[in-house]
Amino acid sequence: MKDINKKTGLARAKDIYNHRSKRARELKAEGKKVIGYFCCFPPVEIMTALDFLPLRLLGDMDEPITVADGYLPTVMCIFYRSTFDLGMKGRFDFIDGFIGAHACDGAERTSYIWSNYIKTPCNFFLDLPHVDKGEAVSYFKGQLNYLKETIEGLAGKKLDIESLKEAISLHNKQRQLVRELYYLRKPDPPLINGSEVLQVMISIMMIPAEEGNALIQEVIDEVKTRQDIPDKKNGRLLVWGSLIDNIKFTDLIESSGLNIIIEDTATGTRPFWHDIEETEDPLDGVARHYLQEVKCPRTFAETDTSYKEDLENRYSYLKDFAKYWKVNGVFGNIIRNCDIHGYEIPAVKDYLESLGLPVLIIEQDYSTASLEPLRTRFQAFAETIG
Amino acid sequence: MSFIIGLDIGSALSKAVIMQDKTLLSSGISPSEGNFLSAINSVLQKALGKAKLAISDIDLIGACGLGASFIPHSFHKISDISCQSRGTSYLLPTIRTLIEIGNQSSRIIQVTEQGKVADSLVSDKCAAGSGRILQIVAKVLKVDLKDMGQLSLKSTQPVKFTTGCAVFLETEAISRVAEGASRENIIAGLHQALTARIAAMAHRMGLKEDCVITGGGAKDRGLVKIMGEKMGKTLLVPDNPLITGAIGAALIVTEKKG
Amino acid sequence: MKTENKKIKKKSGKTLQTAREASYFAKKMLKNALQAQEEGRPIGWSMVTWWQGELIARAIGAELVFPENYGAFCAATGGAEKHLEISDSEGYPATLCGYARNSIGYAKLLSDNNFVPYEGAPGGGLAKPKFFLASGTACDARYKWFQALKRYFTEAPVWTVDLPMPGTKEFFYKGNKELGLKYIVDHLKDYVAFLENLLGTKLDYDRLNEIVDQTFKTLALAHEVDILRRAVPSPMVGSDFWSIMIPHLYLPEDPEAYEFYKKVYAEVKQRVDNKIGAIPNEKYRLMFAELPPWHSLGFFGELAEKFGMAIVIESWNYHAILPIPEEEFEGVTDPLEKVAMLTYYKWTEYNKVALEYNVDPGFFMAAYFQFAKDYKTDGLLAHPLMSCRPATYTLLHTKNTLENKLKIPGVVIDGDIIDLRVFNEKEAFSKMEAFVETMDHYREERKKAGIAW
Amino acid sequence: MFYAGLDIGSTITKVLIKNERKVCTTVIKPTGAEHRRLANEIMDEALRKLNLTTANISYIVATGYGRINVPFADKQVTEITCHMRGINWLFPSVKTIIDIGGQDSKGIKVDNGKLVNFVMNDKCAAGTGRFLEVISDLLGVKLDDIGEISLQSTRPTNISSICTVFAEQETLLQLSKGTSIEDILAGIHRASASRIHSMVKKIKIEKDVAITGGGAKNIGLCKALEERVGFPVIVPPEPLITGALGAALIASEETKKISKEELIEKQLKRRWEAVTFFDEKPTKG
Ligand SMILES: Nc1ncnc2c1ncn2[C@@H]1O[C@H](COP(=O)(O)OP(=O)(O)O)[C@@H](O)[C@H]1O
Ligand SMILES: Nc1ncnc2c1ncn2[C@@H]1O[C@H](COP(=O)(O)OP(=O)(O)O)[C@@H](O)[C@H]1O
Ligand code: SF4
Ligand code: SF4
Ligand code: SF4
Repeated sequence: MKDINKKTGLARAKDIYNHRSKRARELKAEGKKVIGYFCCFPPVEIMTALDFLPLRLLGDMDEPITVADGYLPTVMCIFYRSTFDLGMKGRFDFIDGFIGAHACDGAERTSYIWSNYIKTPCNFFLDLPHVDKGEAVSYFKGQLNYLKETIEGLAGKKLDIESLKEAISLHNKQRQLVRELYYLRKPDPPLINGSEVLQVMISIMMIPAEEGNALIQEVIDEVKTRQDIPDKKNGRLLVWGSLIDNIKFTDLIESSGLNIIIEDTATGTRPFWHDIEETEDPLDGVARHYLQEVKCPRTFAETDTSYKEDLENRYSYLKDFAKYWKVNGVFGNIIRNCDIHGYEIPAVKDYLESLGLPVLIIEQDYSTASLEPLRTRFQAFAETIG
Repeated sequence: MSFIIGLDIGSALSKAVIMQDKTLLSSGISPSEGNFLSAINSVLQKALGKAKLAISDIDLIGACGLGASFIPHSFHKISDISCQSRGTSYLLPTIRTLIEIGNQSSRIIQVTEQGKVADSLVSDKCAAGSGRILQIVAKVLKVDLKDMGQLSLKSTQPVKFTTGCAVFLETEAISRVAEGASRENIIAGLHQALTARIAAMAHRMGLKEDCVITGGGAKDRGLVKIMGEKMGKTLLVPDNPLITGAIGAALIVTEKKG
Repeated sequence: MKTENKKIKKKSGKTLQTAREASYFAKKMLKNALQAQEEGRPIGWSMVTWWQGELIARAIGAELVFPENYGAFCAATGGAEKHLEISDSEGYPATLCGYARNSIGYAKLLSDNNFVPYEGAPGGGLAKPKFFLASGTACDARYKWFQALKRYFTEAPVWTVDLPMPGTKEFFYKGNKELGLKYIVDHLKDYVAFLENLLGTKLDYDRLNEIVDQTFKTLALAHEVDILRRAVPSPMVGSDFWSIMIPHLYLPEDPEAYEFYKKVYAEVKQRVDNKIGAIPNEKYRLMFAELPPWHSLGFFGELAEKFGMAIVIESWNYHAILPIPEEEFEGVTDPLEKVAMLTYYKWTEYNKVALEYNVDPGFFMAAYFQFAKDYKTDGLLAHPLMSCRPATYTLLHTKNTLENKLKIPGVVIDGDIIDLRVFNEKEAFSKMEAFVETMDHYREERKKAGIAW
Repeated sequence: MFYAGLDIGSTITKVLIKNERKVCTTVIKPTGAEHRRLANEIMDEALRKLNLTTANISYIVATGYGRINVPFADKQVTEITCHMRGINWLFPSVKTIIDIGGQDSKGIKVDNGKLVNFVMNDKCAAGTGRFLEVISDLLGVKLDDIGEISLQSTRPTNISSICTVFAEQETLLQLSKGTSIEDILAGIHRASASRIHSMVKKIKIEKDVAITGGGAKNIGLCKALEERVGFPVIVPPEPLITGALGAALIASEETKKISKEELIEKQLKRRWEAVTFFDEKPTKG
């Protein structure tokens, strides 16, 4: 019997993925405080700099939603209904602080309802403008200041500029490592499959940044030299849309004749693709990064150009992804009732299809119980692009 | 001392009670079988016969249910939800949540101390969460409806159904039989599938104790047990869970007109 | 004549003469736009931005139409179904906002038909936009939807006016209100530049000042009507309100709107003074939560008739803003600043109530706590919408909390603004019938708990 | 060289064997609860008809609901692709395919012989073949006849329930009211067609349109759909086998892609066993 703690790389990521709050609870027992947060917008840098463990709050596709149904209507984003359900069931009862965020309506309203029913010693609602102009950045920076003040209270100390700068470079390092990990998927077949990457991505949102960085490095080293690489499949898939946080889903996709190569989602590239610029007042860089560089369609990019140019402006990064990673198909993943991505479907399709990339859109129910019927759809798609 | 009739003319079963001064004198049940008129007559006869009364002795009729409009006497129509809650609370005054599993739909009703409705939720338009499935599967398995509960309790490894649709459940049950799954396990699997549907509704509404289960589904002990386990609550069952609606109809009409 | 009147009443549930006249304003908007198109004046498709974007656009000479309002119009006249189907076949999820799907379908038809409204389009159709005025407030659909419409009007720019939406507690952080107002003003300056650039004219600030002043005047009067409605029995009902809200929500700067509210005020006041109820036999006073089923408004008329239920007040966001204290305006001369205050104060006006009752959010929710008191209500009729998530998210939460904190029970009637299939009138009636008992029960509870009404 | 397509549907199992030039034989048998796992016997029957053995078949493609675990198939392909290929071979002009199977219905878009889009309903029995089976059972009319009978209707009833179970009860009520079977069936077909149409519309219905799958054997349903679509639709002479045909077409293509040695190795690996349907093994009774 191997000691769990001795596991390295992929095996360790798998462990952390399977026992998501284990490390947080351990650290808490050692006196570290944990802050749970919604979506990829509350800056983890500020939390890390104040010695908190930032913990991304996610749902669970394996757990039927029950308690939440008494509080949240079923027309809501199922992902946040699930997250709230877990919260009500005490899955996150160890957190010391809660940071809700105005990412989308689902996240925003759930944040309110969350703080009404799930009490934590400290909570903050982070308002995030919908547009990315200069004045919006200034306003957002102001909100970040309030966030900082609030959790300074919980920390019992002030944030000093130097530790914020350190935290920023620590997390920038993480971003760079994530990108390196993604580059390992360039060969055909990729050196690492979608489920493995997902396990790593989820893991680093559950543990301190230094530990996360070490974990990714281990994985990179392991994968570079390993023999048992994934099989070659028909399709090299770009995943776009609502987040995926369960490997049963990626397993299903990858066992239907497709390799997942890159994910433009909130648990994929979005929070990691650009580094935070190191500015004189570090909060300037932080504010700009989250408002302008996290490429989620929840942020409205102002446009007074033609439709075509607009698509080019907003989605040319997908073209770059597709080219660099040589993908030949796109899966648009829509968690049912996700408006942010739902309104984009025809536009994204227009754009990608104009590049010659076939697109499969599926609206799914964020539940592993309803995954199997999707198999035929993925297989048919693999047959189309193969 | 007036005699009151309460009727609940459901899509599967017609139920009648006769009450006098808030005491239950007699009751009767007949299958509706798509012919409401003859079901109403038959069920009236049963109840009147037991109480040794004639229809001319009756002062008031209160009725609910899908087929109430077929009643050939003058009567007062009352909403199903109110009847269920009043009738059930008459039998079991401590209840606060009522789960009714009828033939066409299931309902969750929150009941006040006075037996009035505080809130309700109905499964609608889809038979996936209704008692009808029990009948369908009983037929497939050639089992008497009455024995379903007993059989379910003996299951060791309930079958996992891959669908919620009542129609596909039937097909799947047939295949499972062919594959050699036992009746016990199929029935228990069915009960779990049904429970999952209803539990989702129940959670939307919230379960306040005491909880009671009524309607045809409540006759099925296996279903009641699995549901109780799944919802983590003790579910009470009235002695005769089918006639709660009819009792309610009689009580409400008495208050309103008596 | 008499029978005809009765027919109208059954269909709409309106009780005020002025409410029947209000449809003039809806038609006026559509007509103005079509006329503007003929004259070659710029037309914008606009969201309700709570006056933030509209007033400025109008001051610079643009004509605005409201696809949201058009959605309700199409639903009420039976023309929406066709549009919804087209939206589906364009690949938009059927779970999106019904108004959005309606206008997407219409947009597709319009662009296929060389931007001439098709034969028989409801209300003559919406004219082709020169630009879109989207909003970041309250609802993601309000900017994602217009962004999507660009597919059909490929050259028309989309502008999103944004509004800070801090949490209730955060709103009261020192300096946050000022920060928010500064953001809006700076953002509006950008918006003005955008419009000036697009339309090739300069904004006339004096004109804007006039428009803003007129708007405040109209809104203040509309608020006076809201105050009159506190009377028992209720002098007007929801069905009236959904008609009379059109001028203040969409055309507050139009002097005709002001004149109109004078008439409304007089009519309502006359009823209050003479203790005339809008419905014959008022027994229960209900608050209505969020948008009504436009296609089945007659439902409320029947509720009134059968159970004596009056809808005495409805969702906060359609109502005129509460008066802003004079002193807040001291030293404020820039009309952009006034616009910023108008919208931001509207948005946050119930934050204090939210703190008092310890409920969040302050918008969409807290107002019901104030209404319950002011309007002496017996219950909440919550109408969760199949296709409008923003208005539905907090409904259960609101209902639960009202029950807990104020002993005001709620009933949930599932429905939609556009989609006819989900609203089951029979089921709804039987629920309302049962709800009568519930309200009776809670009246007792309120008495026991010593809650006033 | 012979190629086989095996379509194990939820309701009907179809085998088609063809050579380079033509279809040699087809066998159509109910999948039936007991027969589900016996696809190998249906294969055998087809082979016997042609006096062939498995060794004569170069390549076998399995499709349909039960394709997942066919031990003797060389490849599994979804029924979506197979129906598309089959129809495309028969009617190259078709752009939209409506497939009405036993437990699901689908809309498939084709462009130049390529699958471009599809939608499917497999969650609810409304708008599937099963719905019509249930009703024909209830009315005591043979499934083969319901189409023709419904065409006799003069005043189709309105069936308002979407749910199969409720529609069944509505039918009973209509019967007791004395409504004729013709009118009821016409109403049922309309209700089905409306349901199927509103799903397929999501992928834009473009000319030409073909209806296939078992549901296409029902002339009443086809007519009702045609009415909805608004222009004439194509129905293949034997709509049940288009899936198996597509599978056989793919089989012949696949053969060309691989070497003789690989082919032989594949054939050796075929296990002539029963097919399993469910992952989880039910306990034996
Ligand atoms: N032992 C039983 N006796 C009678 N009905 C039962 C029994 N077990 C289950 N049921 C189910 O109860 C349903 C009838 O319930 P009921 O509440 O009378 O419905 P409705 O009022 O719609 O007729 C039938 O669908 C039947 O399947
Ligand atoms: N002769 C017929 N007349 C009318 N319907 C038929 C006929 N034969 C089959 N069907 C219908 O076709 C369905 C089966 O179609 P099929 O395409 O084989 O489905 P699957 O592939 O799922 O088995 C049955 O449910 C039945 O409703
Ligand atoms: S899935 Fe969509 S609606 Fe849900 S949290 Fe993500 S962006 Fe928001
Ligand atoms: S608030 Fe509701 S109705 Fe208005 S745009 Fe948003 S989703 Fe549509
Ligand atoms: S899923 Fe089944 S039970 Fe539900 S509506 Fe459809 S046919 Fe009826």
